This record gives sequence, structure tokens and C-alpha cells, in this order.
Amino acid sequence: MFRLLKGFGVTFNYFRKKKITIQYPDERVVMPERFRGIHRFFPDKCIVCNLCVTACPTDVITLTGKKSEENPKKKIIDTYNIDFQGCILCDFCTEVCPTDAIVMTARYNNLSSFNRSEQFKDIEWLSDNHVYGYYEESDRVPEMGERGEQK
Amino acid sequence: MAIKTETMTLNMGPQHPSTHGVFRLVVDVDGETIKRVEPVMGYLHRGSEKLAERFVYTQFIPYTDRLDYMNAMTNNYVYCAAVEKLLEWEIPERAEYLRVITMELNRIASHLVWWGTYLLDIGALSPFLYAFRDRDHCLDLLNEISGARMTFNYMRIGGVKWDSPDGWIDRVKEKVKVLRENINEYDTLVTGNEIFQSRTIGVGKLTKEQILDWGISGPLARASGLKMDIRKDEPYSIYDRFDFDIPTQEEGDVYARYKVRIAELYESLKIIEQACEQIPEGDIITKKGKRIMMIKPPAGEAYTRAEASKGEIGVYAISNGKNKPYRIKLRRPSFVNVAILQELLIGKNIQDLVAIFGSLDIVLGEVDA
Amino acid sequence: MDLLFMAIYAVAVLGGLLGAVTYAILFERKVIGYMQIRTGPNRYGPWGMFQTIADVMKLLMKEDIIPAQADRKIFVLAPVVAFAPAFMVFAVISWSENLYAADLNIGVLYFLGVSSMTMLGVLMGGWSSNNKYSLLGAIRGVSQMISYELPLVLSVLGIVILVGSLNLRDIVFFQQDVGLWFIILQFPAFIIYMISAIAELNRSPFDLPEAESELVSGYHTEYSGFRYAFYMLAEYTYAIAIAAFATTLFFGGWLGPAFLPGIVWFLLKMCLFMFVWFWLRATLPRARVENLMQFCWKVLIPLALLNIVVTAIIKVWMGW
Amino acid sequence: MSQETLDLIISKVNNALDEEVLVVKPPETDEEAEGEKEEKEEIEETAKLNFGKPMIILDSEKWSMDLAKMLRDDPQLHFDFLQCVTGVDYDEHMEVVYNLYSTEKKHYLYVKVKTPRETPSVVSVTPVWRAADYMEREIFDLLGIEFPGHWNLKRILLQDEWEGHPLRKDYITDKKALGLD
Repeated sequence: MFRLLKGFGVTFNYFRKKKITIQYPDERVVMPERFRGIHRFFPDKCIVCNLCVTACPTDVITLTGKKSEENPKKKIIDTYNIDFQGCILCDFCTEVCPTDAIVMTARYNNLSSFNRSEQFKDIEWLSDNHVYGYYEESDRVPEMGERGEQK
Repeated sequence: MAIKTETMTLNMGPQHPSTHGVFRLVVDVDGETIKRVEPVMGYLHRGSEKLAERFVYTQFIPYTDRLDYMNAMTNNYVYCAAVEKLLEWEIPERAEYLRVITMELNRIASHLVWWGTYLLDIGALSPFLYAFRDRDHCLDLLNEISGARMTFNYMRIGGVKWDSPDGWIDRVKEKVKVLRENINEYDTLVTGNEIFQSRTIGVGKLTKEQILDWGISGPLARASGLKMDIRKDEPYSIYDRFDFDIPTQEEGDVYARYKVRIAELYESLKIIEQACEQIPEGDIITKKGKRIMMIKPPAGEAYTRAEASKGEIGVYAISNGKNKPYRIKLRRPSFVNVAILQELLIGKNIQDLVAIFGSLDIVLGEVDA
Repeated sequence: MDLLFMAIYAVAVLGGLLGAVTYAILFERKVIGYMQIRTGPNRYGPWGMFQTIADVMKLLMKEDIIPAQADRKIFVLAPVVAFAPAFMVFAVISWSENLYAADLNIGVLYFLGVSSMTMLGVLMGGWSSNNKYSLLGAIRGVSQMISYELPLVLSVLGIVILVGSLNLRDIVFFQQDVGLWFIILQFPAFIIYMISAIAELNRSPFDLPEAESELVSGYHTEYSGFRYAFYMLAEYTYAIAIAAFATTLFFGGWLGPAFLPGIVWFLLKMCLFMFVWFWLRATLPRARVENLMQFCWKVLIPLALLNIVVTAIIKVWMGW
Repeated sequence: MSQETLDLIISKVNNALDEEVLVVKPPETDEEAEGEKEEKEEIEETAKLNFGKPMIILDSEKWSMDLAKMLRDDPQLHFDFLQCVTGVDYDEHMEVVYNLYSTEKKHYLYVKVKTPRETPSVVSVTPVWRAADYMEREIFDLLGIEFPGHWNLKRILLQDEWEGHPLRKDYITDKKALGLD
């Protein structure tokens, strides 16, 4: 008849326990290194192979290349845009990239904007995206193997 | 003396606190008694099946995440398994184990969400937060291994994407212990509660015949005494290596469904524990599977099914030998299960509507595909 | 001169009440938050002290919406009707030995009579908003409040029999003389009172009229802004009134060890009551409609009647 | 096991229809495989094992409610659980695939029902398996296959005013009209 009274014990027990809320803007969850956050782009490494464009299921990546000045056989990246309105952060672009020129950071909080057009991120924004997370140091080269075995 | 009454049409949804998304129920009520129900859906229709025909095989995997976003791992699995069946590939052992562990973790997360939101529908506030705390334990683990908390995109045709990070298996084992304790606590808080029982016992009964007739699967079927679990009936992946039971209940009411789901939580924990013990070293993906853009199954068709947290999820994949699927049909358990509503709710009152509707555990992403 | 005093007292009580309601809401959110392993409001002011004030400010600044199809006059009047009786009953509450408004010799009767009018606000609000959820909520609310009025009244009768007076201050003095609070002497009555009080207040687990998972928000679905705030105010005022009434009847009012003034004891006891209600809300699911009615008519009322009979027999037998 | 089930199904269905509707390709022996291959391909195979599970292919005229009832009620077949209904648009014809499962006998059956592309129409099985209710509506919605005998055949996922059937291969996605471009 009075099994419901047991429940009061449970809730009162929690009343005394330590709270687990994370006070978001003050404290932030650190995402694990594999976290598929917002992209970072390394223009120097890109070989303009267009693989990320073909791999993207949502067709949000557009890029153009130009001839390198020093070595006319080599192509270098000219523009590289991701339209984050459609990006589903699926990681296929980084998975197919042969040179790790595009990687995903553990960052998750810099896409909010008041304007749709601001979701359109260009090469500068993407290569500058190193505020925190796993790819914090701008000069750090992600090692092979760390990003998985598929390379 | 008969009192003259008039029916009133009540539109529950598309925005209503207990329809769990954009689902609409057109209900004719006489007082609070329901005379007619018409479920209206499609508000979240994204044309997943159409999209699949546009993609190469691998590219569709992130879209399966978005069907039943509470239990995305099994969706991943069943799609990959369907293509693997067409390709007739062998999957490395370790990949299978990782698949099972992640699927079961995700099943726990899904059931916990059901548990919390269902009690919120019934009117208890706290279980929701307790459940989400424990669900977060699962999601953190899945985040670590797959890089996302809900839309995992973890499995690949031929294996899985990542190997488990260092110490992950140990962390899973620890969390299993924590979860087991917490789930015990839920039992104390809710299962014996008389008010909860009065809301659920004898409400929304489904007979075995109804279950079979309407093609209902998963915990709903098992709560009506039908011992039907694809993990046992037709062991896919490596489920035949684990020792676990299929919890069933005979009553078929809401309370039975509740008990089946709670019992399933324990079974899933059991499977995870065993899998963590047995997991071998080795490859995580077949050689051919690594070339994700180049997968070309031979022409053919196959229906593959798996036990998702909501019921039987199936993929009917048809290949014509090209690198894009010819047709992908998704058998979504929620979509099939929700059909029973139009029959089940007649004659009940609005309060029971919420209790019954919640007990079906549908996810609108899956209903509308 | 008396009139002036009365007006001042009423304004003072109203002011105090506004503050009390503000912090009752904060208290509720904090208690429930703590029970749900979170901290509750903590952004405005230290420990979230100004959260409710900010909420009220927001509500006051909102656009005042009256649905086009609503019955305007009744719609506007309903929150006031809900609030007025809840506030009026404070006239007979005696905060401490010396602090009271009216030493009314029919205090209990006045309290019960006036407070039962709050249900009119629910009915008017639910009916006039011309919303189906509101209507259903109002139907549930009125049937529930009328039904539970009975056990509430009956549970108090035992005390009235023992004391032999309807004056609330006499009841407290009686407890002082006997040296026992009525919670011990009239324990069954206390339980009945607590349960019917929850139903009267539409609080969880009997919050069917505003069951948010079924009826969106019940009888005040269409209310927004200031009018919604008024409903909130009425609800919490009534809760405080019921708690104050219970404190007087069962917990010996302002009685307590002398190191604290009587009014502090009174408020502390009220807080205890409120805490129990919040605790219930954090623990229990919502009850069933049929069960609610059955429980009232088949369990609570017979029990209350039994309690009256037993009390009367004891009274005669003991010769009090 | 599966081969036996297939044989059983073939005999039962052929019995019910009173003609040899279902034809199995005789198992190829090594000698035959070389010489007679071309001839055999001309006989259309209407019953086979698909990944170890029986599959039968029928024309929509042959597929009827009685046949469905037989599949469900026959004590040896006992297909009481309809798993999945799939509609497929092959460019030359359309197909509806019923995946049946027996919870007692634990065997499966794929029933493929072919229907012409111009006037696609397949008898509804909702009176036999209510599970087909929503799944057939979905196919009607997305592929435009009619299901005579369905009690409430109308669009389910798309809105009622939608034009065309998106899952048909010749459907042109008008991105402009959808606001995607």
C-alpha cells in the first residue's frame, strides 16, 4: 500500500547529494579528441584533389584551385568554403582527405549567428579556427594514426 | 437519464507537450472520452529514401543517424549490414564486438530517454532528469568512441570507423556498474509507486493477436507475451555468443511495457559486460571497406533486420551493381507501431491517451523518415 | 480610525504576500532543482534571489493578449476573481499572539467559505478563453475542487468539536493549554487535510486541471503576461493561505520555544508545509481522474466522518 | 531448411492458383552449366532462394487476398507477421515486395508482386495483415501504386496537395519550388 513512500527517500537522498549541473558559459565540457566539431582547414597541405567535395553528402563544400607560382605542375588552393547551414558534421571530408588538410576541431560553440549568410565560412575563417580544443596550437601537425587507421 | 452531449474535435499537436515532436492527433472527444482518432504525420518528412538513391553507399550512413536519433547506432548497423549482405563481406571480429557494445549502450540510452520522458508524461518530474543524467553516461562513452553524441556516423560498410580509444573498454565496465545501481534506484522510485501503477496497469492493453496483426515488434510485442527478439530469433552480428534473456510480460498493458523495458536495460548491461570481457584484438574494418567511395555491391536485393530499441528495424536494399543504391527501403519500427493508435485509443480518455501514446515510444524522426 | 488601521494592515499583508509568493516560487524551484540534482535558478542575484522578480518583470512587460473569440469581460475578470478570495482569507489568520486583523469568532467558517470561491476563477478562466484545453482543464478543476472541499471541511470539524470554538485564535490557545498540537490529537484529520489541501490547490500529484502533458496548461492556457502572473499569484497566495490555516489548526500557530518570536515560528512551520508539497511534486506522478474522485468520495469522506464520530465520542467520554 | 520451405510454398501457391505460376530454375549441374545457360535465361524464374530465404515473384493479377489469406492461415506456412512492404520502381515495371515472417515456424518469405508501370495497382492486404495499413499508404504516397481494397488510401507523409510521387525514378525534384535552391 505505501510503496510510494520509498520514492520520497530517493528524492530526498538526491536533495542532499552534490549537484551535477554544468554552468555552461562559465564551465565548459571538454569534448574528446575525436569530437566532430567545426572544421579547421590547412591551406598549405591541400592538394586540391576535390575528394572532400565529392564525399560531402550535403554538397556544402566548394573549392577552387590555382596554379602554383613556384611549381606550375602543382595546384594550390585558392578558395575553400563550407556552408554550415547545410553541414551535418558527418566527418566524411576529413576521412577522405589524403593529406589531412581538412580536420575537425573539438570546438562546438562558434557557429551561432543572427544571420544566415554568416554561416557561410570561407578559407580564412576555417584556417583561423584554432581557438581551443584538440587543434589549439596552430602549428601542430596531426599525426597519422591519431586520426584513425583509414588514411 | 441520458445526458445529451456533443463531440468536440481536439487537435493534439503538431505542437503539444506530449506528442514528442511534430505529430498530430485529431481526436474527437465526448467529454474526455475519445470517439475517433486520426494520426497525422509527415511534418518531419525529409525524404530519406529518396536521398539514399542520390548517394554512394557510404554517404547514406549519417542519414540513418537521423531517423531514430535516440538509437542511431542500430540504424547505422542495419544499413551497413544490409549492404554487407549484398557484398557478402566478412566483418572483423573486433569490429563486431565494438558494434555490439555501442549498439547496446545506445539501446540503454534510448530506453532511459523513454523512461524519463514517459514519466514526465505521466506527471513525475524528477525521473526525467535522473534518466538524462544516466543517458549522458552512455552518450559520453559513445562520444569518445565515435565523435558525436547522437548522430554517431560510427559504422562503416565492412566494419567500424574508429577503434576504441585507450582505456575505453575499462571505462565502459565502470559505467555499467554505475548504471546498474542507478537503474535499481529507478525501480524504487517508480515501479512500486501506487499512483504510477494506477495510471498504467490495465491501460492500453494489446493482445497477442493485435500485435501480430498490426506487425508490432520490439518491447511492445514482448510486453504482450510474444517472445520475439531478433537478437535471439535470428542472431545477427555476434549476438549468439552472449548469454542474455528476452524479458517478456503477459499482460500487454502499459505497465507490462514499462517492466519489459526496465528488464531490457539489465539485459543490455549484461551483454555489454560480456562483450567487454570477450573483445579480441584485431582489425576494425575489412580492407575493401576502407575505400569508402568505391563500394559497389553486385546486383541483388536483401532485407536485413535488427532489433532496435523501438522494435524491428529493417533495410530492404536493392543494388543494380552501380556505386549508388537503386532503392533503399527503411522499415522503421516507430512508423509501423504508431498505426495501432487509431484502434487502441478509441473509448479511452485523454489522460490515458497520453499514457498509451507515450508507452509506444515512437520517435518522430523515424515515423516521418 | 479602525478603517484606516484595517487598510494599512491589508496593504502590509498584500506587500508581504507579494514578497512571500516571490520567494515561495523561488523556494519551490530550488527545492525541486535540488531534488533533481541540479541547482535551480542561480543567475539573478546571489543564489538566484532575484529570479522570480526578473520573471515577473518579464511577464509585466509582455503584450497583453486576449483571444479574439474569448468572452472578454469574464476573461479579464477571472484572474481577479481567483485572487481575491485567496487574499481575503488572510483576514482571520493570526500571525502571532498580537499580530492579527480580525478576531472573528467564526474564523474557520469564514476561511472555508471564502476560500471555496477561488474555484470560480478557474471556471471563469477556463470557460471564457474559448479554448478546448482550457475548458477541459476547468471542468476537471471545478469537479475536483468541489469534491475535495468536503473532506477539507470535515477534517477540520474534529478540531472544532474538541475546542468548542470556531475562532482560529481560540484553537491556538487551546493547543497552548493542552500542551499538545492537534497534529497528535487529530492525526487522521491532519492526513485528510493535507491530501485534500493538495487537491484544492491543484498541486502535484493532483494537478489535473493544469496537467501540462495532457491539457497543455489547463485552464490558463490562453493567459499570458500580466493576467498569467495574476493567476500564478492567486495560486501561490492560496497555497500560503492553506499552509497558514494548517499551521494554525494542526501545528499550534505561533507556539514554539521562546527564543524566537511567534511570527518566525509561524513562518517556519508554513515553510515546512510548503516543503512537503514541493517534495511531493518532485516525487509523485500525476493521479488518475477517476481515482481522484473515487479516493475523495470513497476513502477520504468516510474517514473524515469516522474521525468526527470518534472525536465526538472521546470528547464526551473524556469530559473535555 | 530454406529449400524445403521454398518447395512447400511453391506447391501451396500453385495449388491455390490452380496453375504452375511459380517456376524454379533447376539446380545447375556442372555439365549443364556450360551449354544450356543461354536457353535457361529465357525462362523467367519466379521462385528462388534470395540470400538463403525463399522468394516468389507473382504478377499483380495472380496476387489476391485469398492467396494472402492462404499464406497466413495455412498451418504449414503460417506467415502471421508482415515485416515490411516495399515498393520499387523499375523502369519497365513496378514492384511491391512483401516480407513475411512466421513467428512460430521461424521462416521467411519474400513475395514480389509485379505491376505495370502505367497503371500500377496491387491488391491491398490490409484485411489480412493490418500492419500493411500505413506501409501501403506510404507506398501509395511515394510511388503512386494503387492498393484496391485499402480502407483509407490517401497520402500519409506528404501533404495532400503534393503533386507527383517522389520515389519514382522519373520524378524531377523541383528544388526551386521546395525552396532548396
